[in-house]
Amino acid sequence: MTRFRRLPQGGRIDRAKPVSARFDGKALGGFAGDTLASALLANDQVLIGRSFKYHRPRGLVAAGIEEPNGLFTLGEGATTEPNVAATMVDLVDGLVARTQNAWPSAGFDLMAVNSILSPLFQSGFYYKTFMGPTKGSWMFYEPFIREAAGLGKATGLPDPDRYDMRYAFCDVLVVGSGPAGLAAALTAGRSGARVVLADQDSDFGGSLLSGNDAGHEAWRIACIGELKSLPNAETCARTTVQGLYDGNLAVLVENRSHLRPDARKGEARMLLTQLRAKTIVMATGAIERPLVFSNNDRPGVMLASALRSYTNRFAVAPDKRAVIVTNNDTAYQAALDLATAGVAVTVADHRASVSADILSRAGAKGIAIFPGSGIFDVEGAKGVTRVKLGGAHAVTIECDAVGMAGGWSPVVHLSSHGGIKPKFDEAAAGFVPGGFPASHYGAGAMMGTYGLSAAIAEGSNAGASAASYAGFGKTRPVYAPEHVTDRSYAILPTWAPAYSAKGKAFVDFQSDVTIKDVKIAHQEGYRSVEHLKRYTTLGMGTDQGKTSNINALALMAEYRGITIPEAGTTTFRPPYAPLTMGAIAGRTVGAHFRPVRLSPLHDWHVKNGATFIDAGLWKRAWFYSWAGATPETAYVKEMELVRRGVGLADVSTLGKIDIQGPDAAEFLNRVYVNGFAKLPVGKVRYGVMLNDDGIVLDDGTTARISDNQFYMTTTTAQAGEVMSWLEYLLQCHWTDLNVQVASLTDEWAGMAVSGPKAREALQLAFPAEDLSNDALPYMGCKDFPFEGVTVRLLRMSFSGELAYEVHVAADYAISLWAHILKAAAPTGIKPYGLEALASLRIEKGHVAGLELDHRNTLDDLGLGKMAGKEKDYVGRALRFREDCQSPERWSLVGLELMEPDKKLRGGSILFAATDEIKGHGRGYITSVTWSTELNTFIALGLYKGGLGHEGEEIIAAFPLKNEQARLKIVSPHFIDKEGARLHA
Amino acid sequence: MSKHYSALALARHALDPGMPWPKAWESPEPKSSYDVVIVGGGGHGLATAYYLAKNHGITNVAVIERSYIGSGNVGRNTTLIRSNYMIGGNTAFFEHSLKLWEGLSHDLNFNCMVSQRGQIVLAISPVQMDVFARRGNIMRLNGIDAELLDAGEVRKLLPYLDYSKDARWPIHGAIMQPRAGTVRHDAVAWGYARAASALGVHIIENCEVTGFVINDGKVSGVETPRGRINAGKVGIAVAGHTSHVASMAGLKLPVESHILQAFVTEPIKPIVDHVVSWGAELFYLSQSDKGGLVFGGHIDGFNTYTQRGQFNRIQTVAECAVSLMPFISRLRLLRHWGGIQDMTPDGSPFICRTPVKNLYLNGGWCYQGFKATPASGWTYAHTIAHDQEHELVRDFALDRFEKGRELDEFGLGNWTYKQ
Amino acid sequence: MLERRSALASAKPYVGSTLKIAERPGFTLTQVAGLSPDFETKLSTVVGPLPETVARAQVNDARTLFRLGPGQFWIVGPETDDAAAKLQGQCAVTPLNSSRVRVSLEGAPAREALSRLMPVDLHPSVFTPGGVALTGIHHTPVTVHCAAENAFDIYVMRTFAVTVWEAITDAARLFADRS
Amino acid sequence: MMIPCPHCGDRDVSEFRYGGDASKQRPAHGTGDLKAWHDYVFLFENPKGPHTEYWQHVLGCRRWFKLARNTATNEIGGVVS
Repeated sequence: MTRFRRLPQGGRIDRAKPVSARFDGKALGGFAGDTLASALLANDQVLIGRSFKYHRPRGLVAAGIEEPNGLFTLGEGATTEPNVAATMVDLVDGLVARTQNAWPSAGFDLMAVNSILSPLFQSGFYYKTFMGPTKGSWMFYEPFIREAAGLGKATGLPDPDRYDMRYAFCDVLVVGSGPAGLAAALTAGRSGARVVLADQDSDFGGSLLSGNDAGHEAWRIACIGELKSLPNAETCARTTVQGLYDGNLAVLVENRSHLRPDARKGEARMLLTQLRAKTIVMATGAIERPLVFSNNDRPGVMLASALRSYTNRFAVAPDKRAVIVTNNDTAYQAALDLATAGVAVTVADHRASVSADILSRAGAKGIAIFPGSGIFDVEGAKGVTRVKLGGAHAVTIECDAVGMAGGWSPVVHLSSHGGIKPKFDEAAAGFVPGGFPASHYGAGAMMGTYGLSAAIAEGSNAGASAASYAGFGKTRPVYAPEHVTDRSYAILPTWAPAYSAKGKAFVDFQSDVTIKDVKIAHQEGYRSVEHLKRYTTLGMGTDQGKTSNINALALMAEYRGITIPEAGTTTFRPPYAPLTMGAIAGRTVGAHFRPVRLSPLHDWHVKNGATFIDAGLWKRAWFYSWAGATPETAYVKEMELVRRGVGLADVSTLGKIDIQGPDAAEFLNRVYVNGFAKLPVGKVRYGVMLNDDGIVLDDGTTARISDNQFYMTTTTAQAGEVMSWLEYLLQCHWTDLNVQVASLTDEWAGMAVSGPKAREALQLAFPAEDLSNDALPYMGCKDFPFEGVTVRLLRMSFSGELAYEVHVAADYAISLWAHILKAAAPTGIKPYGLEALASLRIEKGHVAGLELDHRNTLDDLGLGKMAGKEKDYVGRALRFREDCQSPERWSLVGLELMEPDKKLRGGSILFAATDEIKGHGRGYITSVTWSTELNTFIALGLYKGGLGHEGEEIIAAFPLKNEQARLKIVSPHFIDKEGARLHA
Repeated sequence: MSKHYSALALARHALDPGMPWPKAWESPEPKSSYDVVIVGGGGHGLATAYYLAKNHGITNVAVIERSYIGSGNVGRNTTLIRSNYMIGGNTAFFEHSLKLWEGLSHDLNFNCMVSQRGQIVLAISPVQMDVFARRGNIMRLNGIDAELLDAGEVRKLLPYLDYSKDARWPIHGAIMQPRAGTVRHDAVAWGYARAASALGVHIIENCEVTGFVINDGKVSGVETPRGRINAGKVGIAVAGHTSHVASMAGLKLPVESHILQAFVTEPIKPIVDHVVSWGAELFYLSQSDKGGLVFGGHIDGFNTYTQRGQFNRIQTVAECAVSLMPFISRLRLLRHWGGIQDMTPDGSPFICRTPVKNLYLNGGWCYQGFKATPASGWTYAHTIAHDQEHELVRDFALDRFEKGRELDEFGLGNWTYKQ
Repeated sequence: MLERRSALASAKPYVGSTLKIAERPGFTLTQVAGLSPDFETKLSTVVGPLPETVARAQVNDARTLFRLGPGQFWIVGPETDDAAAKLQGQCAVTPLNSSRVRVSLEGAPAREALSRLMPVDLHPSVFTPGGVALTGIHHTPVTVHCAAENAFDIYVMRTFAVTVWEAITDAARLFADRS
Repeated sequence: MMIPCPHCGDRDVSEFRYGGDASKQRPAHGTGDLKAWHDYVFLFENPKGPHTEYWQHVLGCRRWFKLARNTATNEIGGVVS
């Protein structure tokens, strides 16, 4: 039998443009202007899927964003997109859609057995069972529950599409382009304000798109035409305002899927706009509510407004007869329009009487009205066949469709996002915004204003007010089309089924929540709105309860014997509609996920066989191919190079800070634990900073360039933190100090020249400079010109060898680096990477990131003696807290492996030889390396009591690999304790 | 009426649809006096009341909740449970919690859907693998399950991650705790409430504590809009609002209130079978039994009591999700919400006595309140019953900052807003 | 002689018909900051009138001046600029010639491209020639200077130059279908 | 949230670094009083309502400034001198 058919004329479809899509493997025809939903209906696909829990046959309920049932999987392969509401999908050539949650098909679904077992599956059943027989039994049941739950399927394949993001600003954002929104946007636009009008629909007009009045249509066209002609107005279709955030940030998402964008051509599937609006006019309309009655979920039972929309906008109507059930006057607009389209219409009206005006207009169209009646039951397994009425007129009517008109729920989501709770309006029988902040306005149905001319007037006023608030005074109002009579609403709110049989009466179609579930929640004490939602899952579906929340709330109020406002309100959280994750992430994904930081020497490393490693945001040269193909082998060769000859390493990633001013020395003296006031010009000093809490913040070196100028280096990891910290102290607290700081991290490149032949190498590179030990002793520094560029040479050592750092303006780094390698070639100089750099410092006992982990004190790191006794420094007071001074604290030790056949691993836990190997141990290994000097694995670690145990043999346990090894506690300075090499 | 929940009870009710279920918990009028008043009907408060009754025989107890029970963070978190803690004061506590989780549904006769599906924490560098190894070794040494996975093993378990050369950070390996997993969060509040109520505890909703009755440094009751309620002892368990409530007793605490956002996608069929966390940035994701992918990241980073998150944080988290698991790009975010949580300078909580006699503090949970719920209730009940901290929470003391005994599990330093 | 090398030397060039994105090298960048109350007076003696706010650049002959905040400026001059030398000793002078890469965006879609990248109002009536925004692109700090109606100079940190270049060109390519 | 940088104007919160409660008085440099430092570093009023706090415009002029904000509403009161 036929239930729905395409009307021979009318609608906003373009019959000259046929479209062919595929649905469940078969061709699905329609026209441009159709949605997937309207095309399905036009092809008489009334049964379109199965319900979530009971697998009951379902059809479309709505024609818009609120659709609870019509969810499909779109696309194929990697472009698969589950759970898309058919009402929001433009029918375009090549569209592929499939039903979901039914097997083998929506028409014949084996899971429908759930429907028979439904008494078991009442709300919250899973909290009461699946607990036995043993404690872990849930792990047995869970896979079955998981498999049964979920809607569509995701593929697990990477999304091939791209998503774009932009920032935008405007004076007035108007959300929704119905009569109120159009009036608001145009009125605001006429003032010269920058206006953005956004609508989720593919066209502007809102409810006008579902009407059939030529006068209204002319008004709509005129408004849009004028708006589009304004240079200060931007109109965005298919653009959902998904959320409103602090500071009037509106998040708009434009869906361009209908254009079938191709990522390879640089086309984005969606565009997310972060729009900062000075003012916002919400004209978001209202959504019709279903009525709750027995079998109200049969395919073909829809919202009355949806029937009207399909008929007028898409030219798809019930084949012969429709029954409309209502508790208010607005349903008659649908009844009249259906009748006009040639559908026989019967209206069952919950109210005892209907106005004379309606009776006369309906009578003229041959519409039968049964006041004091409602639906008793609906029949038809896979689509409505017959409706039985109850109440004053208990008749049975054969029909193809049922329209439900339970009143309207204003769309108050955006005002709710801002933190203002909606309030219940008795006259509107719905929740309206509980107020607005100064820059927000509401208009039209979202305010409970349902009449056309009233909505336009309210919209125009809101547009004018918004423009004025944004600083644009003069405008001209927009007037309603002539001869508009605002029809009455006259709702008699009915929540519980008034005339219903005992079949399942659904409150939330998508989550399969029936009136009985609400009753059970009440019985069991889950009575607050949030308990009701969470216990029954009501409103938790992809439709976010747009059609169900208010009915459920009202039903609970009725059961509790309290009013709706007493029962509470409902919070709407963003996003307004399901929001594609890719659109939120935008372009900042994959390789663009986070910025990549490159040393000025990076290009050289790439060309010369470096393998890179991530260190925070940096890509650092890890090791070079000259030394080997894997880090395990290469770093040892590179270490040997430095210990025996000379190596060149890129240290440009170190934080570098220029500190100038008459109080620069005093400033450094305060931030470092050790003294800097008396550091001579031309000297470098190692320094450690604490946080206010007395814990080590960072270490580094600072050179005195002149009396009032210092050059600080920080660790790579803490560069940003230290810079901000120095600025904080200077700008917020030590405003009496005359000091300026500037970051030089990007200005200067740094290269370490290390090894016994370092001086020889540098002398070859800079033959004009006197680099003798007398001229440039250990911890000396000097600037000199070289080939027109200033070179800063600092004699200091991370490796423990005779070593220098050569700093130069980053633009010249590669040239200078290449020059050193070439000039010093006779010394055998070669580059070494991060792995060797980090290993050499372990042999020397220098602490680094793994030791400076925000947990350790100066004393823990063996640096307590550095702290000035006579001067004050940041963190001094709290450094002396009781436990910070305890001799039981874990402090820095050197560790030497005693079992040559074993390997040492970072993260091993340390125990005394006699300890039972359990618990938290006495410390752990922070950093490990093979020592080319000692020919064994060595490590740095933290150990309870520290070097007080020097010489003891202890145990390193690595239970994750079932390993244990014997170690000896030694000084962390494995090599050159007396510093002869440094001073050579 | 079936007071006991079971498959059989469910079947009986199915066959006799007229038979009503009893109320899960009773809502009596408050009495004028209780032995113990717990301020806050969240997971921790309800669990405390339950264990006071069950473990210590103290049943003359009221839990007083400002809103509906479970309205705070127990219903706003990302439902993860785990015990991968390596600092001395933390490990045993959180493992005790995990053990209690393992028997909780049975204990409460309420299915909390404790799903031990395993948590996998992905490392992005060899150095991070070492840091993870230290944690895993400590776990093993304390009888807690932990496994190191290499990159190949990770790929077998999580085939949908980005292993391409485009990935900003490669996946070097992971550490896994097989016993970690997820729990149906609301069920925890309801299950504890029902079990506590059955033991005689009064659960009083929609009743805000507006003050404490304190004489000579000793608390003897609380003020509410429904009158004064006398109490032998009073326990605060209002994480998120601890500063506000404690200030009514004259206490100033090392706590700031911050918003942590959480996210859920539309429900899909099973695809993510573990809890997955990432070492690139704080990011964690699991799939709920209902099918939604539930995930979260860092706090927004400035103190606030609004439950509205900032959009830039939402972007950050979405970027993580899509970059780590590129298939998520095509799925859709259904809801995001915020919970207000206590942030402490070292990221660790408080369960302890306070300078006010008979007034106890449970708060400062930072990111870990939910997973701590059973052990928190267990040890807090002990602390209240004995006026002496339970040995598992001896380090969760208020004076630890004064003493220099911070419990900095993640090495983030003393910043509430950077934890 | 040592050779200068741009941080973008090996970046992938952008080829577009309406939008030109290119490095604009050949400048001297000097940061100066005050250490005495008469700093701004002394500075203007050497470099001419100073920009009054952070939001506007001041062009004095071959030099463009930016105000970074109270008592702190950038002087962007030609490669031969001697401002740094002239100011030495009068205030804190920090040469930053290597620390920034200048990327220019030119053409009708330049504003639209930038709107993808920075959270600042770029409307032609708001961000007019001479306008300056200190803001962030791809999480890194940038100074954006509206040099002419549809021409912008972006000063990018050197070590982030490649990643920001890629972010800019990727954004530009992605709305190509609309331009 | 838009933060009003005193130099650059209203900017998105993502351009800023938060610096915490600015109403606390930092003990003078040189003060060795452990309790004063403990209270300054570790204790917070944490009000639900008006709050004065430090922000740094780190993706901008890098200036630190004090801002008045209501923690109950996130409403910005403005820059505090």
